[in-house]
Amino acid sequence: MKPVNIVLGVIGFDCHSVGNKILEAFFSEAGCKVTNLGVMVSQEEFISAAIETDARAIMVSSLYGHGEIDCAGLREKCIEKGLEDIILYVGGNLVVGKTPFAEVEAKFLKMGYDRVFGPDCVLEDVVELLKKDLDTRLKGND
Amino acid sequence: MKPVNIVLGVIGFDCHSVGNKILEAFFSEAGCKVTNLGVMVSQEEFISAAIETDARAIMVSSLYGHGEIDCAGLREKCIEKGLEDIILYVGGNLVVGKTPFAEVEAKFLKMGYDRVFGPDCVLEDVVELLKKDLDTRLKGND
Amino acid sequence: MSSHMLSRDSFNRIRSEILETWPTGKDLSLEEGIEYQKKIPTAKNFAVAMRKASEAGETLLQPRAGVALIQDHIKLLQYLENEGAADLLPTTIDAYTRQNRYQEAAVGIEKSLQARTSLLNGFPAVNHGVIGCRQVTEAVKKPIQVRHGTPDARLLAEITLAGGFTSYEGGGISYNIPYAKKVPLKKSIEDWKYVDRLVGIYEENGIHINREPFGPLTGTLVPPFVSHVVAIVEGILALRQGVKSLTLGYGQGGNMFQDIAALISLKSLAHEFFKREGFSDYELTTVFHQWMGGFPEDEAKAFSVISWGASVAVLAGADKVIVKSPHEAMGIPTKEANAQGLRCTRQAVNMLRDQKFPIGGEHRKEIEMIEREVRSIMEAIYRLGNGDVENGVVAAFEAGAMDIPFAPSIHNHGKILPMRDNEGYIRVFNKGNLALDDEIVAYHRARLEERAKAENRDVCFQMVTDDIYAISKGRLVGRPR
Amino acid sequence: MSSHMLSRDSFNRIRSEILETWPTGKDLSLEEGIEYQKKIPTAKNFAVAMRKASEAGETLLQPRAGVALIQDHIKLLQYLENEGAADLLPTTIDAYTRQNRYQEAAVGIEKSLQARTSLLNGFPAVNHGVIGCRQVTEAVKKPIQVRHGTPDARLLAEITLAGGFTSYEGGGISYNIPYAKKVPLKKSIEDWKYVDRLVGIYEENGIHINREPFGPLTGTLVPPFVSHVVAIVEGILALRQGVKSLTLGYGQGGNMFQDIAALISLKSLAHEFFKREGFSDYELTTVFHQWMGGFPEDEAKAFSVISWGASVAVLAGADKVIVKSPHEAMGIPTKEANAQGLRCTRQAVNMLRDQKFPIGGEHRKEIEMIEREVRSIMEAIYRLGNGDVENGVVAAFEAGAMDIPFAPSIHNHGKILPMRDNEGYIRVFNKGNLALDDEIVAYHRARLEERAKAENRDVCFQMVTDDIYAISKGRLVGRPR
Ligand code: B12
Ligand code: B12
Repeated sequence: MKPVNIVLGVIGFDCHSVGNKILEAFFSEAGCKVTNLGVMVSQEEFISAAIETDARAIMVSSLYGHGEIDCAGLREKCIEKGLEDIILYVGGNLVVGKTPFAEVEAKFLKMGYDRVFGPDCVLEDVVELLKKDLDTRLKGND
Repeated sequence: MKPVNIVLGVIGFDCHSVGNKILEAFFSEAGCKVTNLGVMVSQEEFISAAIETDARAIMVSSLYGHGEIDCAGLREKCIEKGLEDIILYVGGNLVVGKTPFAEVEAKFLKMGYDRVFGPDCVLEDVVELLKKDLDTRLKGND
Repeated sequence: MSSHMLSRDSFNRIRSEILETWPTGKDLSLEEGIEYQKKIPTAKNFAVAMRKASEAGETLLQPRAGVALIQDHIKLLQYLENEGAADLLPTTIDAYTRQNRYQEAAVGIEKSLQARTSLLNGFPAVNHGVIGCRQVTEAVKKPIQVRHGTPDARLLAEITLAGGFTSYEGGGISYNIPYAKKVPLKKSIEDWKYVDRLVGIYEENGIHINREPFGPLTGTLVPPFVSHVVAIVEGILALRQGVKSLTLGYGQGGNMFQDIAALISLKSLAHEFFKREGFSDYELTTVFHQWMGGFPEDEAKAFSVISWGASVAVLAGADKVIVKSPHEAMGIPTKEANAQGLRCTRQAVNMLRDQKFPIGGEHRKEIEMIEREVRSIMEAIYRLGNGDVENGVVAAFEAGAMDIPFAPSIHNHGKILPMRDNEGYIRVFNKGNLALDDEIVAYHRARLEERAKAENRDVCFQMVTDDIYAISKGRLVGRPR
Repeated sequence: MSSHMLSRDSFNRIRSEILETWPTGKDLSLEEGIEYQKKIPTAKNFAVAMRKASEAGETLLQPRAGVALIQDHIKLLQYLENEGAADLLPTTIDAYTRQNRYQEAAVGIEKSLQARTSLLNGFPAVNHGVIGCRQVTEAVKKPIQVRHGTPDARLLAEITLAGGFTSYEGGGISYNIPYAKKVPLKKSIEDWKYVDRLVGIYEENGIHINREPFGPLTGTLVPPFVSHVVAIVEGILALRQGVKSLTLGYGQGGNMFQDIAALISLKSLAHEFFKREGFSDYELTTVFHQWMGGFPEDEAKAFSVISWGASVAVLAGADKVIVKSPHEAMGIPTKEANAQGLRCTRQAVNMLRDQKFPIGGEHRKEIEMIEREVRSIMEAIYRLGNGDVENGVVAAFEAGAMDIPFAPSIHNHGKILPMRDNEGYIRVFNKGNLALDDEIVAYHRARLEERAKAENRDVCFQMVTDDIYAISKGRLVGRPR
């Protein structure tokens, strides 16, 4: 993968920092230039960081259950700020309570996220998907 | 309870002896005269023992799962041998596999057992029911 | 009865008789069985798997499972090796076959076909014959064993070994006293001599077959020394017939320290007596059975019992653990429940495999206690048998010098009453005629008095009943209600 | 910042400010709260329950639970005390309230009403106010505690104590470093001084309120000495403000021997430092948290982790165990799943409660190791604070002499890297600036080299990652894949 800028962070008032540290290490290893905003990141902070670093993708984590509230509207705000093309991934324990993944996925796809991941996702697969999505966007831009 | 003769045993080729020993101790304590045939008792042995001891009730155990096969026909054989009035109780893990108790109960009631008990039955309650059933039969005989 | 290796002549004479007892035995060729076994890949050999586990310090997982029909049984086993990740597979035999009631088993197969579900509590291997067994053993990837409870298991052994099974559970005592009512011990031991000799013949032909005496007996408050004596005696009898791969078993008692002491002493005591009998060419491994008594009905609680058993198995260094399911209290588990038991166990085994359990002084004492108890009974057996274990053990059961608690057999005295002490160790409350010296008995008594004092009641029979129900009612020691 | 008891004047000044921060705080009367608490029956007092458990050698069970709406929350708690047989109840506070975002919490309540299910991850006690809290605490029979993760928990404390809760979790370090990003440690410690003083005032008025510093911190590979130091420091700070009932916590590490050593040393070390600070009039109890790191998704495996945690809690002699559910890896548990966790735990606790764990020589060594580590850091804290713990701990975090692994706070150095040794003990791989003497560090390193050798790789960062995933992937030590 060509070095690509991505922004990473845990949204809302979520303090779960372990997965975030692992994601940073993993995506860096995989060749991304990672801007890790850490935990407790607002939608605004994600967007400014993406603009500043000219990022191609934002990786949103939400573990603590408030994902449904915290993640809504990010796509719209991105478009507003001119990030029409940015890839939005979201992952973690996205809703309150054990819920069939298909339901969760549908909910977040509808919110405008490109891909949705459960806590059990295999990071190697995520990188593959990211490469694919980056390629598609590039072609789309041609 | 007035001393009443009962016959106890584990039907078929079932070797589970622990519950049987406990039932013997319990019913004796509760004032029954218990003829305990132990494990691996055939229908014929139950009936002869009941006739010999002039028993008012037969307590059949089946733990090992073949209850459905082993217990069928006992009521008919009792009637054949002149034990029209005898009380038949059956208890244990009566069928193969975890099954809702209502289903199991229906099956064995249909076979002609007066009462059906799961492995979790409270023995104190069983004695109460036995007293009640003995009373009813007595009155019925008047 | 003789305490030597069964001669080939006697073997052949018996063989021709027993093969006649059911059509599937007819024309069974031992040679063809041996040739067939030679083609089974080493990775599927049970004896090899046990040895390797022991060398690597691993604990292998094995469930129990068996249903009436071949295709269903195959699906069940494949599910357990794929979804359950079992290391070793079983084929549990139904209770009619165990009593040689092949006719009833046939009815069970018939009714199961009609009901579209198994009405038998196991796989009727004799009825399905060698061809049926081979369908099963060929359909799985893992080593596979016959698990049953058959006093006369000769035909079953002939058919299943020719059918590709590479391990066979049971023994002349452990598959009689807890499993039968009227079979004389002399007879079952004689019949198992045949089974062991059959395994010996396979061994002589280069086929490694694992043999596993059934450790837990009645599964109910069995003091370690009782099951150890049976395991050691059956081990000796098996080795005499040429068995080479032996797995001795022990059923979880519930107190962790006693259980660990039991498993450690089982191995050292077995070596001690095998050596005394002049054996040195054998492979000895151990198996730990998760709680074999009454289970709690609630599945969350059952999981706890399963996990605890798995933990102790690993801490005790067992080479294999036999796994229960969350359905245990209710009925034969579905394949899903069985796999849940396996996954719960796997988690515990893997979390604990690297943790070393150092044996301290307190603990050493319990090991020595078990050693004394076992030696005390074994000496009585040798004495009663004029130096011969086989004659001795029969005489010991007759005299009650050896006695198994709560067993159904009329050939067992049934006078021994076990009970838990204040910490949950299984002790002897009533020794009956058990050949235990007075010092040992006094020690047990003292420990029981401790409990009685703590519970403010006398040592009494009610305690035994309370102890029997304890685990299923959610604790270890049956305290007054 | 001062290391003395907050004066009543300062307390009152702060009080009037913080009560203004949300409408439900307005006009809150401390006197009325105290009067209300006086009417709560002793059987529902948390501090009393903890003391009694400790005296009787029992281990009490407590789940975590909290939902957005009052009625649902009551139903949940009643279910846990009836179906789950919990000994102690929680009220887990939602994450908006924890960050004092009462406006967001209000939105969460609104959305939960609409969705007819809780969209908040806890009970927003501030929004529900004293009246709401009293509805909850009056609806249950068991002692009930506030469990949260709030750096500034002053308003929450005022409302919940007046609302009838008799125990309050948290502390200035343990509810900041693992739970917040930018809150200065000085500030959170100062704010918790207020909370402790509030509890002290209740105590002075005859109301016994239990305080529980949060033991597990980030729940991820926390070496015992790290959480012990936090627990001891927070204990001292609480005692200074007049707290009398203290429960110190520890989160399961995974190696049974290290965990038992940790719980034993936690108590003795706490007494040692409390004495050094001149305290003698307090009740000290302990709480053991079942595995606080990533759980396996499979419920059968999760049950195994739960049961194992329960077992170690009992063997370690914890007075309380915090219970997880089989849903842990996925989401906030349903009430049914939560009760399953309780029943699984109860079974383990009851099976093990009578079993005594003798501490052998090997084991004694680990206890001494933890003692050395804790004393080493505590000395640094005293040194950096010129004899004062409060100033010292702030300075120690600033200097990295004290450091919590994987924490989100920017006021934590985050240089320390823990890792499991070959037997699963948590050791320090990279000590950062941690105030550990060279001998200790060398010992840790040697144990890690053992593992590296066994795994045929160098001691490396990958091991840390492997260890983080290990339990959720079904083992303890993250061996190479
Ligand atoms: C110990 C045990 C054994 C021991 C028995 C030793 C012995 N000789 O007693 C051994 C290991 C030998 C054994 C063998 C087998 N067992 Co078994 N065994 C158990 C176990 C774990 C406990 C039984 C026990 O002793 N409970 C304690 C006593 C006090 O309770 P109880 O027996 O249930 O009896 C009480 C009640 O049922 C009730 N009750 C019983 N009868 C009656 C009658 C009346 C009228 C009334 C009112 C009440 C009543 O009152 C009793 C006293 O409280 C149970 C599972 C469990 N319960 O946890 C399986 C279980 C009974 N066994 C089972 C099976 C299948 C077998 C085998 C066929 C092997 C196999 N395929 O797995 C063989 C049997 C071979 C044969 N020929 O019978 C199954 C039965 C399955 C089913 N029904 O679907 C069970 C349920 C396990 C399982 N889930 O698979 N077993
Ligand atoms: C450790 C832990 C804590 C620690 C966190 C310490 C810290 N600062 O990190 C403490 C104890 C402090 C804590 C607190 C809380 N926690 Co917590 N916690 C956990 C726990 C046990 C493990 C999390 C963890 O570290 N996992 C290991 C890492 C490596 O995995 P991960 O976080 O899942 O991240 C991976 C994947 O999710 C994925 N991923 C994550 N994000 C993204 C994004 C993208 C784009 C992709 C591709 C992948 C991806 O990749 C990551 C790396 O592999 C989980 C349950 C579990 N998983 O077992 C609960 C859990 C996450 N916590 C939970 C809750 C609710 C809380 C609290 C609100 C308290 C409460 N009410 O119970 C507070 C949070 C307060 C706050 N302000 O945030 C809930 C969330 C419930 C829900 N969603 O329904 C969980 C699921 C537990 C539960 N079942 O109730 N927690």
